[in-house]
Amino acid sequence: MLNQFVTPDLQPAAPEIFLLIMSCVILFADLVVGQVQRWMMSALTIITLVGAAVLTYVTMDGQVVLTFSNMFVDDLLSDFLKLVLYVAVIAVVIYSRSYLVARNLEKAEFYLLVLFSTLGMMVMISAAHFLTLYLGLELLSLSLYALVAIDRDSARSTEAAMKYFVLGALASGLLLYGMSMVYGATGTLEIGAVAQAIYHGDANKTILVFGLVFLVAGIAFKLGAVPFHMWVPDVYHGAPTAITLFIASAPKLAAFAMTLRLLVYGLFELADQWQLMLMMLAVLSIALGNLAAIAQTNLKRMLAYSGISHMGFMLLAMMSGVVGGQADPFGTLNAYSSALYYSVAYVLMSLGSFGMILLLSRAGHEAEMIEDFKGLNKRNPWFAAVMMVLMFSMAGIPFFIGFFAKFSVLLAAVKAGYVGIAVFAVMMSLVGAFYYLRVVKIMYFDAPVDTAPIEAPLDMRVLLSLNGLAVAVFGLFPDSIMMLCTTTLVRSL
Amino acid sequence: MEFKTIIFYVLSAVAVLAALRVITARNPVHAALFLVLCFFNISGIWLLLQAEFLAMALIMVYVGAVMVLFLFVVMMLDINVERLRQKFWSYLPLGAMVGLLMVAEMGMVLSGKYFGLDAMPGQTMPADYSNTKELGRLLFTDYVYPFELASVILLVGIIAAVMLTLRHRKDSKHLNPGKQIAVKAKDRLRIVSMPVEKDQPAAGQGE
Amino acid sequence: MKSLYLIIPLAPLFGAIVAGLFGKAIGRAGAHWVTILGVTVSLVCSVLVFQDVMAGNTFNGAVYTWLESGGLKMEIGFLIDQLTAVMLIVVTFVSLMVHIYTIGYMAEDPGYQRFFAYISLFTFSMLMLVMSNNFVQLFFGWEAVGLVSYLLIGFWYTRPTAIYANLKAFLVNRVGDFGFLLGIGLVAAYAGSLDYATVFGKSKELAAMTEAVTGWPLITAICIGLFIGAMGKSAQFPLHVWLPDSMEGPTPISALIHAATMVTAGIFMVSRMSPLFELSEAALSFVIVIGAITALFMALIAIVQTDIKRVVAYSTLSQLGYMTVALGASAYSVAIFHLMTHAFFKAVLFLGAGSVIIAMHHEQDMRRMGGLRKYMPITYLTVLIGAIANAGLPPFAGFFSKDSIIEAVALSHIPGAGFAYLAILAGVFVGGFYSFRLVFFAFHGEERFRQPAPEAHGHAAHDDHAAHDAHAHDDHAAHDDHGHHGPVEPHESPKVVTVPLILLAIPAVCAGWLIGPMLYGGWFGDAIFIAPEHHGMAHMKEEFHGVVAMVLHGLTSIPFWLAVSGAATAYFLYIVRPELPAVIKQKLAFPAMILEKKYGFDEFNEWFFAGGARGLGRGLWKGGDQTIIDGVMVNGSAKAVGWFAGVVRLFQSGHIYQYAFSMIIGVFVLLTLWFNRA
Amino acid sequence: MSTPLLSLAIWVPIIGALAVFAVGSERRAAARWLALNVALAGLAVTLPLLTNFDSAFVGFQFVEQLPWIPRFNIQYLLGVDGISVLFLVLNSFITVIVVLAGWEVIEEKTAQYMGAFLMMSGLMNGIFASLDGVLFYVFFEASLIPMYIIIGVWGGPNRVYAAFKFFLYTLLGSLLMLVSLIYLFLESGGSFNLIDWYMLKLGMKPQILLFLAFLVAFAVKVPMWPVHTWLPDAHVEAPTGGSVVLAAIMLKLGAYGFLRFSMPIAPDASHTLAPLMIGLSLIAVIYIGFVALVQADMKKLIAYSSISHMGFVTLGFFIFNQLGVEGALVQMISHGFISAAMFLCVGVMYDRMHSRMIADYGGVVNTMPKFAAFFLLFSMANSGLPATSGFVGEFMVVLGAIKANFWVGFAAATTLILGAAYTLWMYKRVAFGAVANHHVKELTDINNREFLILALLALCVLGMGIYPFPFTDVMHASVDNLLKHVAVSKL
Amino acid sequence: MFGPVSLTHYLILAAILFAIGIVGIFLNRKNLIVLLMAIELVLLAVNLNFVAFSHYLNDLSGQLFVFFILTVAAAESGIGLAILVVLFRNLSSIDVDDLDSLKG
Repeated sequence: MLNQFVTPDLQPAAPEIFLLIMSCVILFADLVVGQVQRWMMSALTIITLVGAAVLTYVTMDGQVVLTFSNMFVDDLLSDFLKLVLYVAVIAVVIYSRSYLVARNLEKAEFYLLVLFSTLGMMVMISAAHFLTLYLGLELLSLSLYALVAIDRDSARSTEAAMKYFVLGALASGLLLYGMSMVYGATGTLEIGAVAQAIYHGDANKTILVFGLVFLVAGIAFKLGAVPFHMWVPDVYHGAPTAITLFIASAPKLAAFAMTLRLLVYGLFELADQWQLMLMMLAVLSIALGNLAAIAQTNLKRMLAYSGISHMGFMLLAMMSGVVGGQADPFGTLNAYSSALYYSVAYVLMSLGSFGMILLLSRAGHEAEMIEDFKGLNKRNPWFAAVMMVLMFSMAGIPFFIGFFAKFSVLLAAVKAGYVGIAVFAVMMSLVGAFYYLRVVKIMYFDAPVDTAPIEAPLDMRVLLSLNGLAVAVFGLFPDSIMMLCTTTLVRSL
Repeated sequence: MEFKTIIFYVLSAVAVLAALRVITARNPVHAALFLVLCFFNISGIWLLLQAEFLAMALIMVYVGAVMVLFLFVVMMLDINVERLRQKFWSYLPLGAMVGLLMVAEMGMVLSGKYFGLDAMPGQTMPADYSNTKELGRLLFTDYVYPFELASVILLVGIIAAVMLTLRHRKDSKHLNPGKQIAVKAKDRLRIVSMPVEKDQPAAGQGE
Repeated sequence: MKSLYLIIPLAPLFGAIVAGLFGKAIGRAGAHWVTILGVTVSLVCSVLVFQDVMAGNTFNGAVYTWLESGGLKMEIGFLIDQLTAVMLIVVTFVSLMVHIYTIGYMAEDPGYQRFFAYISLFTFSMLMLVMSNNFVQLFFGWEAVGLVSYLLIGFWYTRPTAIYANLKAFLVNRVGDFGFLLGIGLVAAYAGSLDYATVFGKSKELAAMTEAVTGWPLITAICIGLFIGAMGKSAQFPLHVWLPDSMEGPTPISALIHAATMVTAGIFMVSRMSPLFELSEAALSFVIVIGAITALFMALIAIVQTDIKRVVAYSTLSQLGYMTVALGASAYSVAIFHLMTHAFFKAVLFLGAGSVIIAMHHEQDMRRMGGLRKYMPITYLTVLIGAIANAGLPPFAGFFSKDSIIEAVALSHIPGAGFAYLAILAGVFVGGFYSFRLVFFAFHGEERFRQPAPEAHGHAAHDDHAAHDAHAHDDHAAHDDHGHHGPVEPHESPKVVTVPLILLAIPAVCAGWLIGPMLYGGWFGDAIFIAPEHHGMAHMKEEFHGVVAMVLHGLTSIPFWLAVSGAATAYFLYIVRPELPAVIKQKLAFPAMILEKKYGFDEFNEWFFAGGARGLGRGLWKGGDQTIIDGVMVNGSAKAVGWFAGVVRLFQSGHIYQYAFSMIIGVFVLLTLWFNRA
Repeated sequence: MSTPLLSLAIWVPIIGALAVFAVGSERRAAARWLALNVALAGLAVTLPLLTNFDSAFVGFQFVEQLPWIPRFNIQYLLGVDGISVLFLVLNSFITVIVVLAGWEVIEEKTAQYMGAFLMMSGLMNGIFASLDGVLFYVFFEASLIPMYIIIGVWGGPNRVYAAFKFFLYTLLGSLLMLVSLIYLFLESGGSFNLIDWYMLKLGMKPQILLFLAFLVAFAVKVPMWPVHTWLPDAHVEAPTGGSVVLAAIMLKLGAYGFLRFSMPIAPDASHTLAPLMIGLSLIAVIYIGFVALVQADMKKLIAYSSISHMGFVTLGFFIFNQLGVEGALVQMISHGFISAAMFLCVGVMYDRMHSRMIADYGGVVNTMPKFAAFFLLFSMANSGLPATSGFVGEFMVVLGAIKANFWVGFAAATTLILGAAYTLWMYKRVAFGAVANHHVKELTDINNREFLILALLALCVLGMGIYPFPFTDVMHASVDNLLKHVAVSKL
Repeated sequence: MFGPVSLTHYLILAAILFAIGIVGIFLNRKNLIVLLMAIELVLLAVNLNFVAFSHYLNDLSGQLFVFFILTVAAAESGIGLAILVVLFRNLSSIDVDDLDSLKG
């Protein structure tokens, strides 16, 4: 019996393994280093991530490799997403440090939890099995719950953590219920096998669709799509900004991967069903996200709502993959690669925007109100320009990356025949433009109230500048990433 | 009605009632205890389904560890029980309606003959079949990856819980593991070289 | 020869540019020398051209292509024929006289150089207008003279009345130009060209067409459109309202622009367009009726005016009416002839009036004059000549032209000719009356200038209009003076004023003697086309037996006696019984008031057009733009979005159970929808 | 490959703008001298476009083609024809003027001010030179950003409202255009090339929808009634330079879009909806004319007059004859000079008195004679006096309109009266009369810099009025080709 | 209905528990701990589903899944209770209604 077992191929999971080992190293290092030399923690974290990136890059061969009894998949998509993920997490670590130090929150646990949640996301990205997907998700979520509450003396943070926790647990319950139904209908938990089973018609459609509803609910929660979005503003708002930065960026990649793995890899045969569900979610998200954002005075909350609408756009692409039950090579591929591109673009913009809040924050001052950006142009023209670029990019104004993200999504939607929805979406993004413009207005048109000089470590300044530049440069030359997204998907689907 | 059916219905009825009490109990301690009751019954149902190991695990892990943790917390926090019941009844109709509707809808789907599994009366395993052994075998072979992940999740749980709740009180006595590890022999142990022979002191001084 | 043609308009333009842009550098003398030189060159060339044309050398050619589009080639070019040649002489001669006169008149004005620049610019514009061989250039000249007129009326820009008058003049002219442009547009649309020769060549075809959309006979539409332009420029009823107000400009301007040249542009234009007008009976009727109304009713207003310049102004209106009537009667050459004679005698009258005004220290009210004859004999004499000519008494210039008009109208058979005939006959009487009223009132009788101000000074409007003419630099002082003029001692004007007066008086007497060659000698050659069925002119030619015969015949005709009786009435009322006018005015209060109110046109325009436009604008702005578009549509939708955002926010109550509920409802709705689908 | 003139025209100002930003506002003199040099360089690189332009050639010239986003077959495709070439030069010229106009006046954030204008200049050149739908769109929208900043930062008291209104209004239009572009891309089998789109057969319904979507985009930009209300606000609040660029160039973008997109892509819809377009244009001419009459704020008045004049442009396009279209184009260029000059004139007064209200002025001619002369010239040009450029376009359009339909021409010609009425009435109240108050009394006449700017524009206005032939000569072949194309049904 | 116990019975029992858990979450307005317990109920229902399917499909992976869910749920409870304790320290209350400082 046992002799049938073959030791799994560990190589595809090398980055995960490396990350885990390094996490343990950091855990121990914390004991040794103590309070004094915390910078080593962040350095080690970055080294870990860079190492993982190197490993990922080195092992990237474009082949679809399954290992761990078909529970783990290593394909180009996972490698690409992981690489973006590392970049995002590195940025998070660098942006957060001074903020955390100023608030005495820079504990080793922060880095550990960030690394563990990164691991969770990597697991999700590489999941080929419902179980690994679930475990990855939980690893991510549990770390995030704890991170949100990291400022344990802040009522706001703990409240946010509690809300996130309760709702997150409910969402996993929903997701699990959906998985159980799919399991019941197909008799397997392997995503590939599920797809096969449905393809061969072994499974009952009714039960599948029944389960699908719960799966979509779980996915929507993670993405923060209406009406499963309620946690987003409160958590973004309540969490310390450094944590918000993290929650708002990297997990979107994992959520995208989850969506893709579950719906496209597993339940592609049901695309006509879940596309309609996603359509509802997308339309609601775009509308509500943009409308609610207008009324916000807190920048974090505003960005949260804007994130909801962005996820709506991402879903818009996801729902455009299949027309009339037929997968059209160009359209389908374009839709999913647009969604991928949109996610990547969003992560880039989100990092920058929250990074700006961190940049302006200092001990005893959270620069999270829109008002806090007053007259930034006077205080620091360069970062005002960076923030402006980010805001216009989010609003989807060219020449920034956000425009091409929106463009490709709209193209996918129109291609799928959803002209009406595309028009609706652009009208709503007009509403959206209003609140982004308001931020620019505050920075440029108003006189500064807070005239304290901006103190931020050099690495953060440089990285934030690069972040802004990337948003602009990838807007001028969007093709590289677009092509990457497409190639990735071609080789992975 | 065969015996198994009767057992099922009894267990189910108690489980459902206990579950209802969990969410309606006035006192959180009672709620926790009802939850324990519910778990026990479900554990019984799992035995009907020949999942012996899980049934045991549910009792041990959940009832033994998790629910006790709940009880600890409930008792630890000084909660005003009376206040907790206000306005409960006004929301009940809505909650009950949504709940019933949901059950009805789910029931309609689930009671349909969609699965095609009802034809199979469930697998009856041979008497020497060990559910635990089978699970164990799979767990450490095919499921080694999730197994490792579970361990990481538990690690996260530990780290998180410690991070959130551990407070260093000034007057508390605690050990610093870092210091402990960093201890070097020469810090603790002073080797004093002592001459084997010692000079003869003046007589009578050592007394 | 072409370069000669070019020199004619460009010489004054050069003068204008030099005086205008470098006025400070060249000084006052420099300014008047350079402009006078320019106009003189122009005059000399005009004379040369005139001789050349008389020798039969007409010219029609382009200078450069201005624009080409949609198959329409628009060129700047010259058409030099008899009509042009006559106009050239008139324009350059009068202009030169005015230039010279200005040296004296404006001697103390700070805007001296500017003034010369303007009048030279005007000369240039007018020359471009008359020399044009196409509609575009015509329109250019047309508007350019309007512009200069605008500038000159508002020359004393600090005076509220002046800048009111110039705006009014421009806008009323624009109303005319509106029609003019439509006429040109129709020509371009249907003839496919804007070149006179081409268009006239197609006139027969045009006459057969109807306008595609409106169904109007095309040629009539074109002609009426063009004539509306002429109505604006030549101040025909009801677009005449600007001309009296334009007397706010310095007197030389009134003489040059508002009597002799610019206002006759319309007359010239219609004559130029005779090949078109001749083909439309309806248009001619329209022309003759409008002309007749103007001729009579404007003359009536002149009776009650007391401002010396305004009398002349209304007289001008009336005379323009005569010219128009002549046009309507297909007597184009007569109209041009009258235009020419009128240019001379009206210039005399205006400059004479100006001379009086100088002498009176800028008093224009005739009630404060009287008995000036002995103080300023030269002026008196020239004004008298002008008045006689104006009244149309033989053998002065006005007689020949006016008589010919009456004759032509009598012979015309188009609808409206009968009315026109009666109107202009009545006009002759009135003309005689007001011309001599002016002479008697100002130069004869009691010397009223030593008396204190009469009651009329209380009339605000008149005060404003009559206010201090020249010496704007001393504006405030003049204001203070006003109404407290001390006794003035009138004296004859200097030579620069009197010499042009004399020079102009000569043609005012003798220009009429050219009637033979001009009207009946085939002077105009092909420049004027008369349809064979309009045989009035041909008939008159048969009747014409030389100047002397005409004068003798004139003495026996009705118009002569009407004019004489008009003069006699004036003599009676202002010399014999000077107290009578007041009595009559009291007796006939209502008609007098109508006349003094000038039929209420100004009030009506101010109320209806100006007020209406402002009201409409305000309504559209406040109601349309601000309330409906901005208020409801733009800000309204913004508000709606904002309100909606507020509502959406309420859902985010902060309570976990509500959040959970929203999730459950989401699942529930999806479940239900898909349950029903399945 | 020969010199990429069009690329230079686009990128020289943009890169120059970045350099100006880099210089920073602390070094004010350096920033503005650099800006001037960049602007001049920008103008210099557009001049060869004119001299090397082959006006007999039908089609696009100076074409540059590079793949940009191969993923969607989006190209960096530039080219100009007789319709667009003049606008590049005009734009670059106006940029020089604007830089000069802001020379001393802008005391705060000078480098940003100059840089923003240079940036916009490059972007707008991009719009006129783009032959790829997405490239066009990208430039079209990106140009909103600097303008938003310009209005918002250097604008008047109500600048925030104006800037938002400007941005959102125009964004509203362009977003619908984006959907249309995508639709066309898909219909044409994967091309964003305009020329491919011209050849594309389309049914009536799609054509109508496309036309309407483009209409919203371009109508807002033109602006046509009833989506015009952003313009007066934007103009009033914008700094002088902003108003100048807005009026002189930005408004032209919309009108240009009609020629580049709406008409050739949806010719049948254009014909079907021409009455609508003509109706809206005439409303703009007449309605707005009346509204302009009662404005108390000079800038608002000129803004309304711009709307009215742009009404002429759209009118000219949709009467579908050469006179109309060329007249409209001439009108666009001429309006570029005149509106720029008018706003500069107001700016000159505003710099001295800090008021734009007509009522605060009176008798300016007494204290500022040179200025008043220029102002009068431009006022006259604004009311369409012959021998100024303002006349040429109006004349051609009216002729064209009468050719198409007498009543349309009739209605259009009312501008002759209305235009003169509101412009000259304003002039009368501002410039003429006795010195109204002690502020006016203390006014100083224009300095050499202002004189230079106004004189340059005056030369343009007069030159174009006296000899417009070269302007139309450039257009003939292209306009002719366009009209021929539009005459052929795509159904 | 009262026939031999079939898959459906188990599933419906699970559905009832699931619904009770969910209703418990939004019905409970006062006590956060009960909320956590309701979540346990939901997970229990899911587990029941898996076990039942596993039994009827004769496939152990369902049971293994339950095994992991139990593990995760334990960790989750630990973190949840930790957060609860921290929250109580900050607010001196675990009243659900008091958790409303973040809204809008």
